[in-house]
Amino acid sequence: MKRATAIRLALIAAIVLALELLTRTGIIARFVAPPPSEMVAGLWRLLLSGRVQPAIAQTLGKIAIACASAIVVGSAVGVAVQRSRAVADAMAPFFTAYYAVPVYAFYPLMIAIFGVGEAPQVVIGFMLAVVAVVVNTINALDRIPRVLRKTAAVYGMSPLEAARRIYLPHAGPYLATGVKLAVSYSFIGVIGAEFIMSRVGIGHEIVFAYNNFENEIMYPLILFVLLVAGTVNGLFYAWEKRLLSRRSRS
Amino acid sequence: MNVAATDAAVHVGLRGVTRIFGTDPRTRVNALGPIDLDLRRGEFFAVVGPSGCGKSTLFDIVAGLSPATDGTATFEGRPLDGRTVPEGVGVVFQEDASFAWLTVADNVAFGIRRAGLGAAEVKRRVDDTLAFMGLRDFAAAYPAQLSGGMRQRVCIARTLVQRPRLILLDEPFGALDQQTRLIMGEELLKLWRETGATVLLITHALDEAAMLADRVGVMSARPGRIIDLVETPWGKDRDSRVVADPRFGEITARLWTRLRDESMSALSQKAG
Amino acid sequence: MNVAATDAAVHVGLRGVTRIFGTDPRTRVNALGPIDLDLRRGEFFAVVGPSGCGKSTLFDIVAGLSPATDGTATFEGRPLDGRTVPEGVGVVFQEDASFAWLTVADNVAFGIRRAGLGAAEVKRRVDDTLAFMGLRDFAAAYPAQLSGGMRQRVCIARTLVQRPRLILLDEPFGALDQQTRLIMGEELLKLWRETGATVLLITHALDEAAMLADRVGVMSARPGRIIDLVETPWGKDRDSRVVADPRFGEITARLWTRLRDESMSALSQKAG
Amino acid sequence: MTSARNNLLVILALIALWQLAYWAIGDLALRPPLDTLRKAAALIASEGFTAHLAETMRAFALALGIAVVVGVGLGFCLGMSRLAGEVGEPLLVSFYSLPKITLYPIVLLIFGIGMPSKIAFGALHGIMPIAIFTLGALRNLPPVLGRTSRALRLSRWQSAWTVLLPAARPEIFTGLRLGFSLTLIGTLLGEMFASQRGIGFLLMQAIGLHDTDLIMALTLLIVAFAITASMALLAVDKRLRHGAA
Amino acid sequence: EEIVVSNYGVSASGMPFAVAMEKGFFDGKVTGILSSQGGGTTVRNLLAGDIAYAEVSPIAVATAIRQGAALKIISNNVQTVSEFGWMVKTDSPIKTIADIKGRKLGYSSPRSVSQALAMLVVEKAGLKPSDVELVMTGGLGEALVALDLGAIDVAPATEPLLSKYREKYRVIATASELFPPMSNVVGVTTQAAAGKRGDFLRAIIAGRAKAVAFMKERPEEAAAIVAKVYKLEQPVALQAVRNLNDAKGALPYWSTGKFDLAGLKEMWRTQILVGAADGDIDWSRMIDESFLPEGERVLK
Ligand SMILES: Nc1ncnc2c1ncn2[C@@H]1O[C@H](COP(=O)(O)OP(=O)(O)OP(=O)(O)O)[C@@H](O)[C@H]1O
Ligand SMILES: Nc1ncnc2c1ncn2[C@@H]1O[C@H](COP(=O)(O)OP(=O)(O)OP(=O)(O)O)[C@@H](O)[C@H]1O
Ligand SMILES: [Mg+2]
Ligand SMILES: [Mg+2]
Repeated sequence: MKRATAIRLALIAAIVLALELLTRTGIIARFVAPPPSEMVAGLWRLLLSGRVQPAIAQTLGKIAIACASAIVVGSAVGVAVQRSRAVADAMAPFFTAYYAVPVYAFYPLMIAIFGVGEAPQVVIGFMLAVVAVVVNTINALDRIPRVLRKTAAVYGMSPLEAARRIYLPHAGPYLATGVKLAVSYSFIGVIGAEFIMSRVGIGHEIVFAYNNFENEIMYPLILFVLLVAGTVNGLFYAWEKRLLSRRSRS
Repeated sequence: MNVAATDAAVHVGLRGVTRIFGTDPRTRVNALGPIDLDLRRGEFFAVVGPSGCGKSTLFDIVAGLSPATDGTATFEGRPLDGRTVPEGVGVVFQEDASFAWLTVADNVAFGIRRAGLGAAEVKRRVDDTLAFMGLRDFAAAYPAQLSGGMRQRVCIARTLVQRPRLILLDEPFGALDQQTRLIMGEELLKLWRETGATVLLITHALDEAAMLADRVGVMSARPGRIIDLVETPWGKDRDSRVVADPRFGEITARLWTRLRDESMSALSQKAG
Repeated sequence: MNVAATDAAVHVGLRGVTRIFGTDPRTRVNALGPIDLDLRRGEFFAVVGPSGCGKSTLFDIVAGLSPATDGTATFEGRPLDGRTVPEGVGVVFQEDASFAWLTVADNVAFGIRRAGLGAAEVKRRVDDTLAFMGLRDFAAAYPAQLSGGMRQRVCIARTLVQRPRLILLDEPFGALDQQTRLIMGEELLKLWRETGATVLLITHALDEAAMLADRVGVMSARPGRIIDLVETPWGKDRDSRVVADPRFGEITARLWTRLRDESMSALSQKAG
Repeated sequence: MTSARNNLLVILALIALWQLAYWAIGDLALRPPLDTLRKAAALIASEGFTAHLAETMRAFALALGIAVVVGVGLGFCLGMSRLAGEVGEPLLVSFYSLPKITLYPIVLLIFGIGMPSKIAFGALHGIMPIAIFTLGALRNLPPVLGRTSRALRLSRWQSAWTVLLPAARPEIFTGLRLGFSLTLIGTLLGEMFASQRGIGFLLMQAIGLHDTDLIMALTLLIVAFAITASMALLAVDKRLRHGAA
Repeated sequence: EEIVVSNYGVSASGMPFAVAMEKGFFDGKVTGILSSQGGGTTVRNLLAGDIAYAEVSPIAVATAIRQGAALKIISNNVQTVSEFGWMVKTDSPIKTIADIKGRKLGYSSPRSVSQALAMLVVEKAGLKPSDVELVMTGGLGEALVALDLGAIDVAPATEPLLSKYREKYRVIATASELFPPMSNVVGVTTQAAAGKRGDFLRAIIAGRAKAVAFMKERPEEAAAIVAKVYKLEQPVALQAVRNLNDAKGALPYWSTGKFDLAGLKEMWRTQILVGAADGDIDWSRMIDESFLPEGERVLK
């Protein structure tokens, strides 16, 4: 574990260093990407200026709502669908094909349903994330040994109680994959939607900087998204490891 | 073949019980029966039989976990509906059913806490049961930190703490090596003596059945019927030393002979 | 305690073999040994021992799957490096290791096809082995269509078809019920007679060891050492009827006595 | 047989849901199923559509090939070594959280405009899910398979190819199904940045001209394609599983 | 050899390229026209794609040049924002821009031309910014949905969308009636290409100029070509071409390439107005007129 973290950090350092060299020597033109050191400095300045704080707060708030509701709704739907093997099997191809829907073509529809506020972005983040959670919940529940189902029956539990007290706790570590994907997809969904239809938010700031060739703003913001996503993923990764460590001989 | 018993003495009663899986005539499986069997109140009954003969199917019916296709099954005089496990019945499965996300103490407390017992009473009962099952030092451990045998003991403790009047065990020591099984068997005997509960033990180990049970039911190959009922001569205070008794050899030989043919026929069934 | 043997007769030689897991002094586990043991060419050797005593660890060292921490292990006079399984050694694990994506025939052919044998020769050998293992009718079936015992037979066949001079089996029948185990044991004996290979069988069933082996090694609780070597008096053409022999009872009683204490101490170790 | 029937039932349910949504929301940004189907048929028959389709399919096929090879390869590299997995997985997942549009300038820089960057963009979307699923599949394989490989004296490469890959196939297939959809959408996105034909180009044109008919028809075709592929992959997987549970 | 045109196949600004391609006015020098998302993407495509010519908004070019991109503006392709108009539901009480007081006026996205024009409309109507609520919809298609829903009262639209929906909604004003010329689209090249590819660039500008003239002379034939490339109904295409040909104003919508410095400055000013740009810029230093015909060079 410690060794892995060290190697990971070393790897990141190596990549950053390589980028620094490539940009400093001009192999990557400054117009395309500034050196990482300047990105970090830029991010620092940007945060100090206070200019992007509202955008960051907005975006992270939207991501949190999208992600949390995707996890809640996704596991509920997953539990419901998984109760019938036939239903789960019949829906399987549709769950994966769902990701081929060009969501961005349906912003008008989003507006028609959710109006012209910030709601559509949350909805898009939610919609991308929720299916990943559903699919994974089904996968995770499929692994529940029959004996635990029988145990629930022995206690005379209702399906709901069984899901809450036995199935979901048992599947916890396996649900982690779904949670990780939910984090990824709510980031992608919310920020992606902000590119197109938002007045505020990191996505909007990035796309504005992109169009204005303000690399010293764009890259720090991308870096910021990476850092936040990395931190959130890291937390979930640690949580998952803790769950798993309880369940394995050290 | 079934030994008659008076109504009050009958704890579990099976009459003409059968079980058929599936409805399509081409694929349906005649898994069990017909079975006529009475378990007497307070007796230790073991069932042996070849693989796939319907032991677990029988077990599920007695537990109230699944319905008989035909015939009637009663527990304490009331019919089992095949959907709910009646109060007073404790079930231990062959597989490890401990809750990996709970500590040993929380595992054991699970059922009685759900039943709404006060915290103090829960603690007292859990502590007693853990002590009895030799798990006191592991109250705060998680199942993964225990050996397979200890995890099985956790499941037994979780069942016992509810003080069932009928204890059902489906090959509970299947995952253990032979030596550990015998030691666990002794603990089970101790428990049975102290609680006075009726015990139904399903096993494939003939020596285990011969040593532990008052009566051993031998099942035929599928569809499983009771083809022999063997009464053992041991007293209530028996332990694993009975294996040295010459009658022990006789009993296991009788079981083995009954079963060898049945096993052969079960194996060829599987191949078919 | 080890029976001396001339060099040519020694198929596997272990001298002062130990195994320690981990390097951190606080967490490291002394799993095995020291072990001194010679397997004679063509003998059937069984190992019994309490759970967790290091049987599988010993198995891995003899197979060349993992290195000894100390001491030397040789196969046919050449040292084992602990990374490669030497040619001539066949390994069957406790778990089902059949390849679910291949038919039974392809499973069995897997090893020899890779070795570059001609198609006709592969077919001949596979057919022979399938016939021998009673799997001929299932050549085109997939493992999922077979019972657990038959799948284990597929794994054994996959190993045998390579004609190993040393066959290693780690509780190969662990997943089967007792009756089926004995039947499988007889097949194993037949096989051993016909191939003349050396067999090392790890098992926790004492009767199985007593019936099948020429010599039975009894291991102590962890770190496992050989605390007893029991020679059986059966001839090469033995089968499961030896269980009726009075000497069979003696042998199992001796094994059982040796093990009861060890099991107790293993159980309390686990608790510790 | 019954699974085909169930799939059909789901399709019917989805269409019913779609029709209901149309009745609820109206003509604004939605078209009813039947109209869309008609429009899609007309679109397929329309002149020049095959050129658009061929353009996208060429890019998509290549992108998918790359995504599969790189994704499975990456999954294997990280899945066969515990350390590599621990080092690599968090990096991969975090990187995957980045909206891919932010990477367009970099992709453009490396691959230039046109086909290569379209392919790269598609592959970029598909690699990660395939890698993550492959990694998970390998991690969950019973250890006895690895030991068996060694007992059969297989080299690392032989073991990966002849034992681990087939054994992990069911979960890898789930990754492939997801990867298929995401690579497809990635390729279309790539076409929306710069192209002169292709399905992505048509879609961009439809969005720009607020041509809801065309948007719906194109989406229907895209999704139908993804569903068909997903079903085909499922069917192949099922056949290869030979009745295992 | 390919060139890049922002929103080709969607935006009216690129129509002359469709005509020039179809009629062969480029003498076969141009093999394909890449449609690119506008603004930053087009400029990036130009720079990274080894491409010599792009049509893009002057704001994007000016910003890129300020950030150090080696670009030159070589032609002024669209000189007005005549493609813009504002529509209301047919039953709306709003008749002219004077009626928008207290109403909701839509625009596509922040710091876009549509936002700038929305603010100018308010100004033109003689109202204070606080008199009208400006609502962002994300895109122009989305604006129409929002209009239908009643989320906004007035929606912006551009040609050919404007012509397409003329029947469904009522146009209350067009930009050509309201605003002075503003240069909306320019042709650009990289400095490298400017040095080496003079003939090619001249051919493109000349071919495009020929197409602009053709569209004036033969609107029906031009509209037929546009209808095919832009996937429009013939009458809608014709209407769009006519509207833009006949838009009143000091300058035509499609220019042959001749620069209008005042229009460029005006465009920059609107961007400052919405906070998308700041400071002054010197357009003449970014412009290279050498690829225009002698007679069209107005700066020197
Ligand atoms: N749900 C089911 N549907 C169809 N057949 C079933 C079902 N459950 C059990 N069977 C079949 O019924 C027979 C009896 O099964 P059961 O599990 O009761 O056997 P068992 O005696 O417990 O075997 P084992 O010793 O292997 O545990 C088997 O042939 C099995 O395949
Ligand atoms: N990789 C390892 N790292 C640390 N400890 C190990 C490892 N492998 C085995 N051990 C420990 O070494 C001891 C011997 O293990 P081994 O698997 O050889 O026992 P065994 O005799 O085969 O037991 P069983 O009968 O349960 O199969 C056990 O205490 C086990 O926990
Ligand atoms: Mg059973
Ligand atoms: Mg072992």
